[in-house]
Amino acid sequence: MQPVQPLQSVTSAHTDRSLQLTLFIVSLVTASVLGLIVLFIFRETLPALSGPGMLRFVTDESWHPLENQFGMLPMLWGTLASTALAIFLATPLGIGAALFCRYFAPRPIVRPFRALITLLAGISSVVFGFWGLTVLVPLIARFEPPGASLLAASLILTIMILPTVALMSEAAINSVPESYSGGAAALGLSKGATIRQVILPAAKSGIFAAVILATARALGETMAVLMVSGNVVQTPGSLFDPIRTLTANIALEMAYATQFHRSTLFVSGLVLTFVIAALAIAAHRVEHRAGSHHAA
Amino acid sequence: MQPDSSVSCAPGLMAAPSVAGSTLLTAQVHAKLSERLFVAAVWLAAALVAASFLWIVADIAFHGFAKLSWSFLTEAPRSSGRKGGISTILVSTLLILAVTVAVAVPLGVGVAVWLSEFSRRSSRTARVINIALDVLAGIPSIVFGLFGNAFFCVFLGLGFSIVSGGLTLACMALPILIRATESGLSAVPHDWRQGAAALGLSKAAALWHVLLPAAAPAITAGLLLGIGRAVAETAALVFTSGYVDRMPESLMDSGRSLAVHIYDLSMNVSGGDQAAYASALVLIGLLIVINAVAIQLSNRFMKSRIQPA
Amino acid sequence: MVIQNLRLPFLDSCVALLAACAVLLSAPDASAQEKQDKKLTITGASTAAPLVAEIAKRFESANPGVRVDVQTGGSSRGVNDARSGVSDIGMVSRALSKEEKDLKSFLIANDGMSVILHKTNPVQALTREQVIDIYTGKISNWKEVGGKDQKITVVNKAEGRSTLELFLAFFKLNNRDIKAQVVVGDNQQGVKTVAGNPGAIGYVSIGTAEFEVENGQPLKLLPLGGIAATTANVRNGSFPLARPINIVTKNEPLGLVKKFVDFAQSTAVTDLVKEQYFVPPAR
Amino acid sequence: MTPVALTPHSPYTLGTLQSGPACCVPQPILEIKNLTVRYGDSTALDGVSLDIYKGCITALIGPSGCGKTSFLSSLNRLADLIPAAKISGDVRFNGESIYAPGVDVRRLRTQIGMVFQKANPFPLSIRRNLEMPLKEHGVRHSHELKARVENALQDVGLWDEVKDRLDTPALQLSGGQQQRLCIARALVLKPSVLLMDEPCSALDPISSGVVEDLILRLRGTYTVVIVTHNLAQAKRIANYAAFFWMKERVGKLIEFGQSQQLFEAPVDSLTAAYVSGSRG
Repeated sequence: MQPVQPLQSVTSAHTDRSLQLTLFIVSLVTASVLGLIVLFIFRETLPALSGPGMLRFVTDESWHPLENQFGMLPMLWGTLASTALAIFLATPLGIGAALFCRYFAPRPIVRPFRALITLLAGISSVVFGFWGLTVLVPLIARFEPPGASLLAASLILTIMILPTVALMSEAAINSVPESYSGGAAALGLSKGATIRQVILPAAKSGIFAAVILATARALGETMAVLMVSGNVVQTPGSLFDPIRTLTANIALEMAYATQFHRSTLFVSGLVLTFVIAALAIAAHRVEHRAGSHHAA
Repeated sequence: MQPDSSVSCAPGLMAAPSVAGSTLLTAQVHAKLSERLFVAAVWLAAALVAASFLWIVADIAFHGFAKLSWSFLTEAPRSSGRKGGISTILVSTLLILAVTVAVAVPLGVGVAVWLSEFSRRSSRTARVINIALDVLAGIPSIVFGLFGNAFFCVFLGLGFSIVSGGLTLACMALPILIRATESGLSAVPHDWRQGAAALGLSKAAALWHVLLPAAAPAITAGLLLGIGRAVAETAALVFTSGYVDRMPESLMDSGRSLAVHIYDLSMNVSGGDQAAYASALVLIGLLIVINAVAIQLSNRFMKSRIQPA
Repeated sequence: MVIQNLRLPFLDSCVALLAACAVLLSAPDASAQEKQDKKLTITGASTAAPLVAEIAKRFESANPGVRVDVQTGGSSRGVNDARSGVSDIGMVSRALSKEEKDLKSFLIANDGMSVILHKTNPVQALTREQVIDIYTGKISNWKEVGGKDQKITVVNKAEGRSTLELFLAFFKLNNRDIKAQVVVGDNQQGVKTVAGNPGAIGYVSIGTAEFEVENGQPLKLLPLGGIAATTANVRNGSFPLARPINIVTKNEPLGLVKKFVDFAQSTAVTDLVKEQYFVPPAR
Repeated sequence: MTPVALTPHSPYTLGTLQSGPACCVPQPILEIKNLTVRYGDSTALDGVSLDIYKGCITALIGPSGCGKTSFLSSLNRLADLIPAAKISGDVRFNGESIYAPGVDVRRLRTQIGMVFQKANPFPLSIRRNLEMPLKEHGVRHSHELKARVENALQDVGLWDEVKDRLDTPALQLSGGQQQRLCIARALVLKPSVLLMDEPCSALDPISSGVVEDLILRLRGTYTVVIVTHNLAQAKRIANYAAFFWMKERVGKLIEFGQSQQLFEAPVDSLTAAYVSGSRG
């Protein structure tokens, strides 16, 4: 037994307090950079938002900044349509790929297959766009010109968000306790039925979070979409109609835009930012709920 | 588990005892069919994913391999990149990445540690930072570019430089890295924190010896995602690190990144396609190398610090 | 890890980082004044950037110790930066507008623009009216102008591009009235789009198109007003649709800026202009 | 009165093992006065006062959720980790109030060690599990480190089992071994009090027996406060026992006294019912 030491002392508590202070300052600095960015966007949008023309973003029938037409709705629809279609395609494919990796793939394939998906996640969007422009668009044009279309944009987006869906779904599936599938097997459920009735429902919230994050990525994607979507400002009527997304619009025009026009481009950036941020927050909620379920 | 094994025990559990034998049989056939369909669908999905990936890579490799050579990697670009190689661009890319990692890792890990270990979830500051992170993750990359230009290049006077580019990319990579580190830390069993506290260890010691090493794989994964996003970034870099394809002499020099180079070659330079394909191939290779190295480093770091069972 | 038992990893690394930054930042500051005379910044049109970057490289090797940084971002940016002094020289891939006449502009190259079709398209020429009708959507099938029964894909440029402005002005069109199926940003995107679509019509720089045709891209340049779309015709001024590639300065150029402007306009860079598929100005 | 437990012994090993309540020196090392623990709006523990005697084993018994663990973790201020926890009352350790401002919590925790229900060795090697806390508390000399690690492992009877694989992961040990390693990890800092929160409940009967023997051997050298649901175990090892019970959703101390008395002639009827197995 060691000799009794007085408890009053300041030295050893010092480390943690200074660490906490350092980290707090680091956090504040980081947060303030983020704050700066948001402020910057707001400042840039001010001319467009403060003017009498707020409503024009909705009421103007199209987007002709040089002729004072600032209707954003067609581009919003284009953005939403391409994203929705991409999610529609990527979700089953991504979950399928995740299930394949976990349950069906022959052992020697698992690692290469996962590596392949990881690599897919790292390919530059310019490369996707390049491939889309030279391979995919002409292919579609052969059936239904012009080729550069909602369909092309959605397909490229699908490939781009697949890794996000697949990798995050796999993580969610892996976090389902072993005992669940064991229990299902004990009930005599087949592999397919176990997956559909036990595994997927248990991993549901994780998969949902994956889909939401993928949606955010699809909404924010710029370069690849710009290269394959045709960039015509119109509300798409069919899969083969060209569209322009909000991000592509920013990238196409920002370098040339001045004053009010430039400001409106920031407005579209702000709209997009809010949509994606809302999605991200929703994803957190879902994930959080998933976390507390597991704890319970 | 094989589908057949379900036959022996499933009926008793899944069907009511009163069901006649023939109905049981059709139910079995039905179950078997849907099982087959399901398996087929999964295989099909996997095949489609693999096929689309291989298609893209094969296309790039097919067009790019002819141009790819050792001298392509070691020579400076000539004639706007049509001739020569990409050595200067590789160097700029790596420098930009180095700045990004050097800034984003300490900041990101620091913020994540503060959020998950020191702040209370419900505190106002923590909530504000969390929301700021979500918003940040949602900003289109071109807006980052314009912000980086206005703030780092002009306001801070860093000009078009590798530092400006790296800092801008660090802002982009931060949310990903912070989230990954946070989730990595939250996956570390609470028992270890309690154990460390009960031993009178400082939080710093617990973090350094146990919590961060245990979260290292998640941090690495987040960092790789962040690097992947950074290295693929075009729009944000055109406005910050710039377009100059000279060999950078310091971090204050402007330097063109690989993705910007690829975009310029394929969109602005007639006759640049082949070089663009080859550069794209190099970019993919670079990512593979970075991934491998990062995972190695993180494993070694983990091994040197912790020994999971 | 080299550092054992690092009690404050974050504080330490932050300090190290700040120190590193300070070192890196202070180095160039020390000789800022000297740099001023030895460094040029040029920003502007993405079309002109590859050419000017090559000119800059040659200028650098001819003048040791001088650095010329070329940044892209579009013609409007070239004008703004030159005006605000952010850059020493701006690049503008069109003639200056009336409001921009306060700047001094210097022609370094010409660039003709021509309508292009897919190689397999049997149409050999289009009248001015036919081009207008096609771009305004009144004609939507190639058979109406003597081609195959095939839908026309109209490829237009994005708002703000100087090629678009030039095209609109030449055909006296309003961008609102154009019914495009594809809108592209940069030249090469236009080339690739038309090359990949047998029913497409677009307009691109003649030099670029000539190069692409030589290199087997399935493209075809149409004559305009009976004049063949060749670089030769652009050079002798007979081709009607052409634009100047300018570099601009805020004031009458002096010192290094003047040296660069003179260099960029000299015959020492003619081969570079040709290499980038532009037309060297007649001198 | 001669404090039997404090007979001189080698600095790093336990002295002669004592048994039976007679070894106890009725000299309080921890004095708890009117301790109340609240989590937000709910009160986990209300107004508990008792003394923990030096060198003795004090068992805390009672049904789940009656505040035993809250009580335990307010003795080394581990309850501080729970943001919503509010603690009032007074806890004196060697006469010094541990909740007084300026108290060095980390030093307190080196003197009052704790072992948890679930073994929680760090994901480090066996050796580093013990060395790391020592180094963090300023033990630098490699001879001393080595000696203290070995002694701690010998104290918990783990030395012969692991001496050849000290650098293998601690998480590869069996559950019982892990728990003994955790006890060693607490002992290596040479605390004077050891708090144990159901240390055997997650173990199989054989490992549980080993740990129980170990606790018995600690008596005299260390003051042990142990939460247990195993009444037989409490009866076997404890010198003193405290019985907690939930009254109107609030944890209360019902009865405290010498273990023999509490189990064989309890004063309170609730205690009587609980120890006889008819309630709880």
